[in-house]
Amino acid sequence: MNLQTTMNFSYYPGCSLEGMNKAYDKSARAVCDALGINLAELNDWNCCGASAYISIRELRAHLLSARNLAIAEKEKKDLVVVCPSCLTTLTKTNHYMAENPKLRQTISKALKETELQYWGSVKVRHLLEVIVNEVGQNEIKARIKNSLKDLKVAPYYGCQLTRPFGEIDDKEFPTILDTLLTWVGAKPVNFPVKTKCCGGMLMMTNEDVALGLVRNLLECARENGAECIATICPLCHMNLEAYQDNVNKHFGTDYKIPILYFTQIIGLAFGFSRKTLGIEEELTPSKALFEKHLEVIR
Amino acid sequence: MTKPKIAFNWASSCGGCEIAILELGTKLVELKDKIDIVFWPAAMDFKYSDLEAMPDKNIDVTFFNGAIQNSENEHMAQLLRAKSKILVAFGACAYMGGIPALANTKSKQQIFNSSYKETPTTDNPQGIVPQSKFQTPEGELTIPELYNTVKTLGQVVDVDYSVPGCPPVGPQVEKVVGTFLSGELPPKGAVLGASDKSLCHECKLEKTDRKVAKLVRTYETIPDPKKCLLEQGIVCMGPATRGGCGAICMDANNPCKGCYGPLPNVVDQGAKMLSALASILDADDEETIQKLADGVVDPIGTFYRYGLAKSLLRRTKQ
Amino acid sequence: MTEKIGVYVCHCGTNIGRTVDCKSVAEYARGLPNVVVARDYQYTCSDPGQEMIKNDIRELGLTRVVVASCSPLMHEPTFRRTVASAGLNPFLFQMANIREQCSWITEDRGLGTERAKEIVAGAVTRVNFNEPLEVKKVPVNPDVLIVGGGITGIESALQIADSGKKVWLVEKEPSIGGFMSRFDKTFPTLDCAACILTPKMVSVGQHQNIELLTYSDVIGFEGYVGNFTAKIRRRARYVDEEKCTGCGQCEQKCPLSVPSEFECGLGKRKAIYRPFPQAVPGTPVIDKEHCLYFTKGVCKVCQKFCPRGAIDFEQKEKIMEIPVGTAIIATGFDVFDAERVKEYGYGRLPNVITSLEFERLTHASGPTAGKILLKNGKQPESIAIIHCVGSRDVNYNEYCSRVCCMYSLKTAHLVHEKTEGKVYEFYIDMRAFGKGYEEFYKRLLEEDVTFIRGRVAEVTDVAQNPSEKGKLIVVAEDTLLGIVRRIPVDLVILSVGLQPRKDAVDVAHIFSISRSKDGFFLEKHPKLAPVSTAADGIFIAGSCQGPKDIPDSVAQGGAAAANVLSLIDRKEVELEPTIAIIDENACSGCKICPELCPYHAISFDEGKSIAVLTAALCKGCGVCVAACPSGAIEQQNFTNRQLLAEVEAVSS
Amino acid sequence: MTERFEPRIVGFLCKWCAYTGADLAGTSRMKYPPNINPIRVNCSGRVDPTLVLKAFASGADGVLIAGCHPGDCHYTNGNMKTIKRFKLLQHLLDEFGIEKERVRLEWVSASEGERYASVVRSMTEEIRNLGPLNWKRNMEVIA
Repeated sequence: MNLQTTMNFSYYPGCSLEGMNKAYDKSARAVCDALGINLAELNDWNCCGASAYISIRELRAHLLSARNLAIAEKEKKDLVVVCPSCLTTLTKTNHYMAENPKLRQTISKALKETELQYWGSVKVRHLLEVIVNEVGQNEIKARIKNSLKDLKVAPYYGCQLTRPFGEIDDKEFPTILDTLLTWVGAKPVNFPVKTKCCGGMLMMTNEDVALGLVRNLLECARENGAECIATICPLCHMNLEAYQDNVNKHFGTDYKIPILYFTQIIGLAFGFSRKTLGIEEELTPSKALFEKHLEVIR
Repeated sequence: MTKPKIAFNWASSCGGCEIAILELGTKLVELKDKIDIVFWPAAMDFKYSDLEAMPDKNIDVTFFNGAIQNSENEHMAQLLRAKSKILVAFGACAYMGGIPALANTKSKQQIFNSSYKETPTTDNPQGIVPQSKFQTPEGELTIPELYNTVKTLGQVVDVDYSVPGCPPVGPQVEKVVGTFLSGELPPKGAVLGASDKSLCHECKLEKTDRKVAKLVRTYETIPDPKKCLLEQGIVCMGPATRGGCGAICMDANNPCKGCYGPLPNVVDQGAKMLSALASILDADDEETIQKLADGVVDPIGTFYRYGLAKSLLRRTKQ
Repeated sequence: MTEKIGVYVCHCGTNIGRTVDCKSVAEYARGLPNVVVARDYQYTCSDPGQEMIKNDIRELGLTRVVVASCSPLMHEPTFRRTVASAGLNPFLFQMANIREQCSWITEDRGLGTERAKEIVAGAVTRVNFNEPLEVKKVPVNPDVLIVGGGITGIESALQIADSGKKVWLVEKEPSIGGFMSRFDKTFPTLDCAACILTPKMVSVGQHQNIELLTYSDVIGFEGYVGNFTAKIRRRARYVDEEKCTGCGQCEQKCPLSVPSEFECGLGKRKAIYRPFPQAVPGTPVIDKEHCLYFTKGVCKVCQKFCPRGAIDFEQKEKIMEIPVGTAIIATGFDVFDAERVKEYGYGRLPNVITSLEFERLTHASGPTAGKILLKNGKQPESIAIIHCVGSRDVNYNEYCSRVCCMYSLKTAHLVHEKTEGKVYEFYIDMRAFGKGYEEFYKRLLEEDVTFIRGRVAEVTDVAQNPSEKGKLIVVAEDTLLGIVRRIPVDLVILSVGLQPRKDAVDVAHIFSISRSKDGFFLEKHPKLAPVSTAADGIFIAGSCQGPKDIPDSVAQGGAAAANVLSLIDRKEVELEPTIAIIDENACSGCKICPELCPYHAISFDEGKSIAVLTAALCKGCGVCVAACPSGAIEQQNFTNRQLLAEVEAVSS
Repeated sequence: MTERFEPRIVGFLCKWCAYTGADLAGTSRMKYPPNINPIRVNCSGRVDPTLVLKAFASGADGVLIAGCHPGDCHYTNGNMKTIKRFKLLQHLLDEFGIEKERVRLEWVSASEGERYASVVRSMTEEIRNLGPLNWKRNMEVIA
């Protein structure tokens, strides 16, 4: 593959990509490699402060975020994340520190204790947006080795990619993933619930409600003829994938919709093996899908 | 009729002003019959004690060149003020601080460090710097104390008239001397030996398009000898500087550096030049403007080469 | 001569007095050089307050006066008049603003008092150097420019023209009438919009004092109050207005139909068209973008059929320069682009329409001849009306668009009347503040409309149960019941808000007027000068200043007309003498200044080799003054000495 | 206990935008530190750099120049002259050792009362952190 340019970024994987969502990490790295996006994992990164933490201990969550940002600032590169929760928390800290001098002072004081300093210059970006805006259509199309033959995909964004800031796309009805899927030869289906709740952490506390929410997503995908759902968030991915059986049991349905990270779909089009993309680790089988859609199965 | 008593003094300056007087040549000899020189350390043998011994207001006119940079300069300024009826700040240094006042971009400490410790040619392992007092077996020796901030003559004593220029050009010196001999004195505070209009008024270079799209330093270009230097991107202080010199620098294809000082209605020569130059910068977006602004390397040296001590801010922060 | 300065420190009731110790400020002022009297007073702008100043001028022989009170924007003219009536040149007066920018912005009386003292010191020091100035008077050209031919502009034009003054009315569109010409009925009276608007349009068209320039734009506006020159571009209509009788033959014969802008794209028009049948003027225009002759070089059917030979494909646009003395800007508004609110699905879900589209649907001469129909041609059985689309929303426009609540009620009434369907109104607050509005709301409450108080979260076609299948589901939290409701309906009408016109920025530039934070044109004072602008002689009226309903727009149109007529009747106006002057003895001819002047007021006299200023062209920005490296240019009442004195006093 | 340092800021406000915006802040009863002394000029383009130097030389700790947003100048483009002078002036002041935070050029429209208030707030805060400039004393240090 001849690479015309190399784009350098710092990379913040976040906690879930080291554990439950390894496949996301794997496929993201593989795709970036192919696209000339050089991801240098942030040295000594820590928890981003997301999930329940920021709701309960807001200041400390910001401090956790700020530490990551301070480390990233030394690298003088944009910071790429793949988990929308990390994206939101890091971006929130960035915004709030810029707007609130008191918070900035408190955090700066704390950071000083570990000889760190944060000036507010780090730009936090989601990989999806980086691929679309920095790489672009032509470079992506040039790397396609395996036609997806109009694979019908429901583009699922989840709640946090565009909210609350709306910096990447429209808050309520984004289309950036739809665009990217088109570029790699897939066919995004009408999916009006694209930013609706996946149940999130309700799965632990109020499973009935959460399963209902997952069902709404699956139902809408099926109604619109989607053969799989593309995700960009580790938590969405897990709820849709791991709880599909529970949904079927609970509601007497028979959904069997493969759930793929958007990076896995790009990877497939680029001709990577399923192993490289971590696809064999999924719970809802997608093999049939590939047989139907890919010219070369690896 | 008694001949008017005249004194010359040389404070912190290069001596060019003394040369400017000598440049009068044969006319100086003619002058000898009309005036009585009572004090001129650079050319004749006078002692300070001679001066101290004079009664107050004994001298008719004192031409004082050089800035006030040390305690001796100030002492002489006060002494001559007391002894003179008319005190004239002669030359850019006495009038505005001149080149010595560029020392105001540094502190005394920094100057000592640079001069006595840091220059590559300095060999001073013990790090000795001048002391104003030193005990010897023979007693205490003193030398003048260097000031942290260079001042103009007018900032330490009351000055009657000023003659700008580095140095004042010959024809103007003649005119000034003529003025005093005539006895028709201009109002106190007047600037003598210079025009009330800027150099642009007497400069022959052609002004066509008042836009500056790039800035260059003199060593970076060979300017078109017919066109206004400012329009060619060379910062020429001409618009903000009194004429009278005959635009001799521009005749030599060199920009004016401002030695004749600000115009009558102007408070701060550098600020005015800065404002005029910025106003005609040919740029509309912030980035280009910033680039052009940054193109003025050493703004103090550019806008205040001769006038720092007389400027509003006088010196840098320390 | 040393000056004798009088200083008056105003308490302005408690407005200043609460956070500034006015007594001690006056005491402090008494100690300043040349101050011979300093008093504090409750309301200096009151008659006795002004009388006190006049007395002091007469009795103490004051040569300078400083009043420390409110902003000069408020009472500078007042006190200038005061000192003038006591025989002092008004420019020997200086105002110190210790209210807007001092007492009102702090709670700290100590700091507030300190600041007030410094501000007073600045004014006192400066006033020493103030110079008497003569105010120049110039005649006012009685011709008036009105920009915008909506109901506001129409009202202004008729008022002024009826008084015998000449009006140039400029309208961008092929016809005057504005948004009102597209409405069916008007709230709260439900009278037909066309019935009340059309006669006025006709009057404008026929008025001997109104020069109507439609299909035209103002592209330049120069000069000063009483003496402006408007540059107007008349776009080519390709139809000779003199010859055309408006018979409509051309429109009938034109073979090409395109979506009509007037009908929001719901209906068609021809390539040669009048936006609507009652258009004024009745002369059609040829749409060059679509016309077969212009795009393909063939056709000319209209030319063939025109009985008067009015079609002129060779017509060129014309630039006119018109001298006027005053101008009224009544450029109106744009409706909010509903597509921006993605969650309401406008543009994506076919049966989500805007209120303006509804106006056309329900209009008897609209595309459906007044029938309310879904995209499939059926009549809706249930309809939702969503308020505040794009309004009262930090994501779009924060302000309330003022008219939507009432027109939504009207919509509900009309849609219910025509379809007998079930109508739901989703509102945040019901704002029924005008005359007869609350009563109208009451009436609707009794008309079987379901009001749901809650901001709609989304409109979706994703059904969650069989009853929702094939419907649009409106999801909202009913804040009165405290539950989330999902209401399935057939038709959703979005009550879109009003926003500044896209070209408001350009108009503001052309006329040198400001815009408020929301983007509408900024009035001189929100209460006391609602149709004036900071630029003398230029007035604003109607929705270009902020959302307004028809009665308010008409009222403003009339108010602007009254302001203009008052100016014209004064016959001459005074010009601020704060212009630049060049001292020809000091000018060195460096040529820095001439090109800096945006008004070409500075020229260069090659003979004398000096710059020369034409006073009538100078507007007093002072750019040349700051630039002049010789210090040869001064600005009257803002001289270097005055400003340097003020700076020094407030800095030390 | 040391007394809190109250910076003295001189504000040059154009009468069409910034001064009106500053009035609006007051009319709306917004609160900001009373540390700014406003001087009204017709246009920010009238602000001769001499005036700024004069302010510092006379004892001001900071100088604010505020005018109409670019493109909104009542005098077409006076503010563009201002930004050019400002950039060069800032460059000069930098060499004089006067920190960038002490001299600001801000665009404040007639409707931006809140913006004006927040500019003054942040400027006061920043200068308070920098401490007094005290230029008069700076010039007098001889030894």
